[in-house]
Amino acid sequence: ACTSPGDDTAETSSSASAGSSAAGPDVNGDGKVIVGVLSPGDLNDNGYYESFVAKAEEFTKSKGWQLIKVGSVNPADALNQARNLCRQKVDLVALGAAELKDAIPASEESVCAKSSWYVPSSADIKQTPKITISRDFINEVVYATGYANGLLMKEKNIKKAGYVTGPEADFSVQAAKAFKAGIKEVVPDATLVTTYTGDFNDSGKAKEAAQAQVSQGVGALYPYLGGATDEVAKFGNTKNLILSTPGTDRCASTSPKFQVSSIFDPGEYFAAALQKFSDGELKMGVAREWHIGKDPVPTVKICGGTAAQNTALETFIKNIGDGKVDVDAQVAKLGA
Amino acid sequence: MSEKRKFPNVAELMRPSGYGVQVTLITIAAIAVAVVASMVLVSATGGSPGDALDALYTGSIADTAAWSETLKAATPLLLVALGACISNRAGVFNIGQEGQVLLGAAVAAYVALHLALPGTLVMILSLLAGAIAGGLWSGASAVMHYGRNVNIVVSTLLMSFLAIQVVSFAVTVPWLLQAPRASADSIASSESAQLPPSVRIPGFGEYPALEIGGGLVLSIILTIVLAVLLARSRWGFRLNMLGLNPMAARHAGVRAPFAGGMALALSGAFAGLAGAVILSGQVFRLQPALSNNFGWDGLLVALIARSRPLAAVPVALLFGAFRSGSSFLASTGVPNYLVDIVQALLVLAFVVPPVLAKVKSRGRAEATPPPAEPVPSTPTEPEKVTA
Amino acid sequence: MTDGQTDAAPRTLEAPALELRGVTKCYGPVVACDAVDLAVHSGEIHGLLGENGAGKSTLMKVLLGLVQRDEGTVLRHGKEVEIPTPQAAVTLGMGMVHQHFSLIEPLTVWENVSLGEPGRIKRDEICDQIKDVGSRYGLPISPTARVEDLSAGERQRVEIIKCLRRDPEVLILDEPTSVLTMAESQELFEVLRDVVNRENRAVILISHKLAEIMAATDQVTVLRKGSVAFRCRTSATNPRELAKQMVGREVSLHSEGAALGLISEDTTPEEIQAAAEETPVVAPVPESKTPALALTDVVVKGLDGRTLLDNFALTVSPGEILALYGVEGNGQATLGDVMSGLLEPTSGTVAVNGAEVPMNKVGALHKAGVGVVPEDRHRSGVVLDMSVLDNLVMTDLGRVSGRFLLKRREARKIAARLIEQFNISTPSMDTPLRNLSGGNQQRVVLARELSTDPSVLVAAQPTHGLDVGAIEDMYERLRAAAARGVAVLLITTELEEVMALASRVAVISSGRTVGVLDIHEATAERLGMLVGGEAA
Amino acid sequence: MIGTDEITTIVASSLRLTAPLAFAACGEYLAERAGTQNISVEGMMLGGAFGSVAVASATGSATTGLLAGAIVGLVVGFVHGNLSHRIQINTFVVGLVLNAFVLGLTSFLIAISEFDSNQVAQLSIPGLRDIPIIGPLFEQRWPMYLLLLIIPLTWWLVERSRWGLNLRAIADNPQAADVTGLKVNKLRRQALLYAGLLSGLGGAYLATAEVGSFNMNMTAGRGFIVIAAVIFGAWRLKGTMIGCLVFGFADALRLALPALGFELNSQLLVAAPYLMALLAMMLFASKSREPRALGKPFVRGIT
Ligand SMILES: Nc1ncnc2c1ncn2[C@@H]1O[C@H](COP(=O)(O)OP(=O)(O)OP(=O)(O)O)[C@@H](O)[C@H]1O
Ligand SMILES: Nc1ncnc2c1ncn2[C@@H]1O[C@H](COP(=O)(O)OP(=O)(O)OP(=O)(O)O)[C@@H](O)[C@H]1O
Ligand SMILES: [Mg+2]
Ligand SMILES: [Mg+2]
Repeated sequence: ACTSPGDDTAETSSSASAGSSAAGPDVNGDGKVIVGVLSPGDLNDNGYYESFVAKAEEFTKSKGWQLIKVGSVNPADALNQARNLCRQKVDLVALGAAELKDAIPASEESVCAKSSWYVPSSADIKQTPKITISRDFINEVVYATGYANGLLMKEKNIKKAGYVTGPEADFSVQAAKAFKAGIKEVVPDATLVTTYTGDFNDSGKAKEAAQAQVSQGVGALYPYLGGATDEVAKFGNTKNLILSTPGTDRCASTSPKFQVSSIFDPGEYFAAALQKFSDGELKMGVAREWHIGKDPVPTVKICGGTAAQNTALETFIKNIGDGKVDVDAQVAKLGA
Repeated sequence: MSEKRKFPNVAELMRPSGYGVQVTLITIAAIAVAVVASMVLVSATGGSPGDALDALYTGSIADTAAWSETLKAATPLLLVALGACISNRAGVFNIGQEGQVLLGAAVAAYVALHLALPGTLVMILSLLAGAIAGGLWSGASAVMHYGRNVNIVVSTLLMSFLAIQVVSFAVTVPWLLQAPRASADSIASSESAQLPPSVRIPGFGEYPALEIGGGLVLSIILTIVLAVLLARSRWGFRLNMLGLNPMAARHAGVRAPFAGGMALALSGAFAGLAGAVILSGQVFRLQPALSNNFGWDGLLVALIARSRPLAAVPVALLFGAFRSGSSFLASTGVPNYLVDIVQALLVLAFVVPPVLAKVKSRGRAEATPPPAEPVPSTPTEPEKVTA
Repeated sequence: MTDGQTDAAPRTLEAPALELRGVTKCYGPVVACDAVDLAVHSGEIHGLLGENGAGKSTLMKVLLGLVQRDEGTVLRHGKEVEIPTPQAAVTLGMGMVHQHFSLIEPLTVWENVSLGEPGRIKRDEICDQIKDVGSRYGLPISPTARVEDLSAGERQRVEIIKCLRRDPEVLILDEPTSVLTMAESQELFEVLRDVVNRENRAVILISHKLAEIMAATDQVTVLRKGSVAFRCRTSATNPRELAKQMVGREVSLHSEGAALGLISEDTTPEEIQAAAEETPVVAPVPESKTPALALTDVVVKGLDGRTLLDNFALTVSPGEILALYGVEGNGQATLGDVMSGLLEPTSGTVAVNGAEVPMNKVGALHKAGVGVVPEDRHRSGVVLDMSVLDNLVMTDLGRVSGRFLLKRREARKIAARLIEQFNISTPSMDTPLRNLSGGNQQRVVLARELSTDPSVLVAAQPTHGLDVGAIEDMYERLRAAAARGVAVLLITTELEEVMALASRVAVISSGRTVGVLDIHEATAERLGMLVGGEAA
Repeated sequence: MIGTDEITTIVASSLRLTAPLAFAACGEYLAERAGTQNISVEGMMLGGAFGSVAVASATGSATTGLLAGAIVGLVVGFVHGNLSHRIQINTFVVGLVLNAFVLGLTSFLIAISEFDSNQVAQLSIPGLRDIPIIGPLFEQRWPMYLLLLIIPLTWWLVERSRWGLNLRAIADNPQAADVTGLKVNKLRRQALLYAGLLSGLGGAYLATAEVGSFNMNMTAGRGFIVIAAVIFGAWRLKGTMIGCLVFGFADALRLALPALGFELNSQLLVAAPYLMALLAMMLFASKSREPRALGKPFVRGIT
């Protein structure tokens, strides 16, 4: 339902007004280019949040720009933090995740008049003329992740998978459903055990949850976590579990080792936006949508999968991208 | 002999020439140590102290925008601190403000989002509701204490964690506080809907010009009222008596369960009000992390101000400045947690010297009981005997 | 101090077991001990006499290493010694029974006895020793009992055993009899006599009770304002002389004499009668009137369930001073707390002028017209960190405030009047009460409590910790209050105070009134028996 | 529905969740028996966790890390002791400030450092570990077995040693103990050192034995649960340990039940320990067991 027709760089223009475009990256014309990043998460989480600033760092360094990164921003404090970035004369304000959406009103204020805005969104953030939105569809990628897990589970004849996450919030509940639906596409009689520890970063508790799941015969585990991901994954390695990453490509990592990389890395989307920004083509008032199977990211990889597995997964992803699968309907049907 | 017996005269020591100057000097020295220690930490970890200080300055007081942020942060700090002044004076040590702030905000949000009345009325009612919620929450600790002898420090602390869980739960339940989904297929986030502009606290000035929120005005008014009441009213007198000598207070007709319980509830009410002010003056929606350490820091403000409302104003400003300044630290590469370290050290810098001076003067007159401080004495209560 | 040289004691040739030379100790500006010389020989009980605050306890604390002296030397058997810690004092063979109990209630007897010693705990050894010492001196006690379950007398035994077990050569007792009944005191002195005669130890007995010193000691040294005023063989002096030395001038028998213990157990009623005639006699009690204060069947239970007051009953008429006499720990403190409104009785009624007071309401007693001078003023009488002014008005804020705000000017007027009336010496009315001397603090309390025209005044140990001048003043004011028609309930442990002030005396024992006597029928003997719980 | 396997799982999980609490609770218990209501235990644990990971990463030895964690806790205890029992700052104020300080410092340091993860070895006792239900007792990270030493040691120290007798005395009547020649504040400082050592060890255990790395604020309120456990246990070691087990068990249930196929509302279960502690305080915390001078400063001459 979320797919929209168009080429692979589809940009839906805001109906409100025509997008303003900037001449170059030095939006405010002060001779320097400064990129400011606000992230709600821990910038050293080895995962989702870190990837965003890591990409930004890499890009700005290559261009010789300055980067201001503020981590662990309290959503309640987002507006202030965004204003503060503007006061530090950044040319681009980038939000690391949609949780910080309350910062957006600052884009309308005079302090931020000379800054461009980049906002990632999987939820519904209202398009305004002052921001560019980068939208992905988490159901699609987690569904595909489930499918990849399903393939591996089938190979090992595993019927039970686990999912450990932090607080029981709508998005984590949704992700669980999508994951389950994906698995069931391959292993129809598979079951999913879901544990909410209450805290994305409490490794102690997350590990206990994982251990309990393992003791109940779970053969695949999705640590849908923040700072606690690695410790759970390392534990999973000792039990030879099928592990998936929550957002980043970590097929190269050896400790911990993941079997599936679920890549919905916000850094990838941001890198693309930065490239446009550098070229002076980043338009405000528009949204860029990222669909699995249509864009290079998001995507899902099986680390060291067999040819058959890879093909199956690729086909599956392509089908989603082509709109042959109604992801939301499938998730609603199989994930319940 | 009694008339002529010489006691070490504390009043003498308190005069600017003696005790006061000594305390001031040690305090300045202690602040210097706190700042230097933090800066040493910065440079030891590869940062530049000069840049860090500059960032703190620019972020907090360099221009009107900075001042706006500072004042905004100082508002809830001051409100929480005022409440802490009340409970500390009464000798009941409330340390659960963090939860009370959050709970106050939650109830205020509920009222603001669910009442269909004219906007201003709703705003006032939601502020009141926040205060009442905070008051009831800390009042529960008072009931546990006076009814079942449960230690106040520990129970307010535990109640605080409980509040955080309750609110985290409430924002995931649509019929309580969770914002409705924008559309059927979108994800509902764990927070409330935004307050409509009509029920927000109005303010003066528009950012980046100097912005003075209605909450700030309210808290300044409350500061003055509270300062007068504590110094001049029967209630303030009785409260002081209760804090300084609960037995004598009881003899003088102060009902500890009532007066102390009331003080505890009031301190919670101020914290709850602070939460409501954060909600309807700054954040506009309930989020599980809305309290954002304002409760803890507000308590520290009261400690530095030695439970005096007027003294809490500059301290709250200082802490507010740290908050607004901290977000500028990021550009220097120094983690903004530096500010938490500095704040903790500063509390010590303010709390240690008077005690140190006291100890030194005790060294001269070995066991002369030192003057009690307005800082919370350990909660003592009259011995209770079963009825 | 020429009369100090009337020392006719035959000196033994050997050096004294313990000798102090020029010991001085100051607490800030307070000189607690001023160049004190003292020699104590083995085989004798040495009395150390002095009024409150004379420095007796401080001197002993110096000996025990609890306080470091500023100047002077301490010698044991002629050899100079240093006493930096209490442990050092123990090693030097000195042991002390403290003025206030130094026992930890939740611990057992044996644990208390071994407290403060170094080394491993040898439970069985200690228990055996306790039984040993107990049987040797006639102080039976169960080593495994918890101290909180023991009576005052038993606790005193524990203290003494604790001290004796360490086999001290010099045994110091600081006002050991203040919590004991007369019989228990007698028992104690026998033990001490035994210790001295049989085992050739030295004992220092501290007291400000003349009778006790006369009865139990061989030598006596009088301290006055920190320095030695007089020393003598006990047999060569008399109470009047000692009293004079203690106070520094002649004392009249009645008021000050009472405070000093001049009226002792063997004072005859005639003497009291004679003494009473020196001062205005208390107005006769009008029989017909309803009592100003009536307590009926008051029961108070402690937290641990112990009965502190047991069907306690008492009436006080307007204009009389009724003394409630008894030994510490028998419920007087509890009664004081009840009358201060700090404790709510489990059952029973308190009526003032015939009207029952709702005891569950805080402040009701005060409203009903009961003024209280509490036993421990620092605990419940005053707020040390508030000003004199605040302390003078704090129980009756209604007088000095409107609905909400205080009327400072009004308060100042009242305070100024009271300060003047009650002769309170303070730099200003804004001085923190902490800075006043004990006597003046007590005057503040009395002034405040009398300023509201109470119909009942409860004075609990009103002269504790006061010096002679202040005591005299207090007595005058209590009498004056009674003369004005106030019903005065004097709660006291001092027989002398009873004799000096009361028109009737009630005796409390184990939380009950065991007898009410007219002062003319009250002999020391009868009171003593009542106090001990026997019918008189 | 629930068979021995499931029970075994929960037992094992309970043990692991209890152990960090139990270490710290032994320390907190001793401090409270000496009269200090030590709320900086959270800071001690967090500092211990950080210290252990930092040192384990630097030396490559998790065991050294464990030791270092204990020492960091000890240092926090030392500071607390000197601030509140030497210069007499209100102990709760000291606790609050120390918690804030340690949280700030560890967050600051972790933001600018990278640590390798290290975990101490598992020690399992062949044979015994296969016993149903209690098997997990014999398959633990080895520092867990330290508890078997520390619990009786703590009991012995408090109830049997000279030092413990002194501590109990100063917790109940510091004035009298002082007259008897005990150095009240010194003893309380010593007790805080012990509390710091064990709380630091508890944090270090969490970081290097259970988790293997450090996250910001990784103790996440466990210190406060420890305080609750001591109250829950009415100031007796046995009760305190039962309290830790109950809280550990509650967490284990919460985390394990979903795996066992039970749907439950986890959000409210997170609050369970706090609720239980509050209830326990209301029901069992009989005043008579509480050390009488708990939380009250001692100054000679003031009663
Ligand atoms: N710790 C202290 N700090 C300051 N002054 C003190 C201290 N202890 C005693 N004093 C003062 O020293 C003087 C002597 O006190 P001390 O306790 O020795 O008297 P005492 O003769 O034992 O009196 P009492 O009969 O009341 O026990 C008093 O003026 C007292 O107020
Ligand atoms: N063999 C022993 N050696 C040293 N001390 C001992 C010995 N036996 C008992 N005690 C002491 O006696 C006291 C009472 O011991 P017990 O074991 O009965 O504890 P308790 O106070 O009854 O505790 P509870 O009632 O809480 O179980 C303890 O405080 C302990 O110090
Ligand atoms: Mg620029
Ligand atoms: Mg004395």
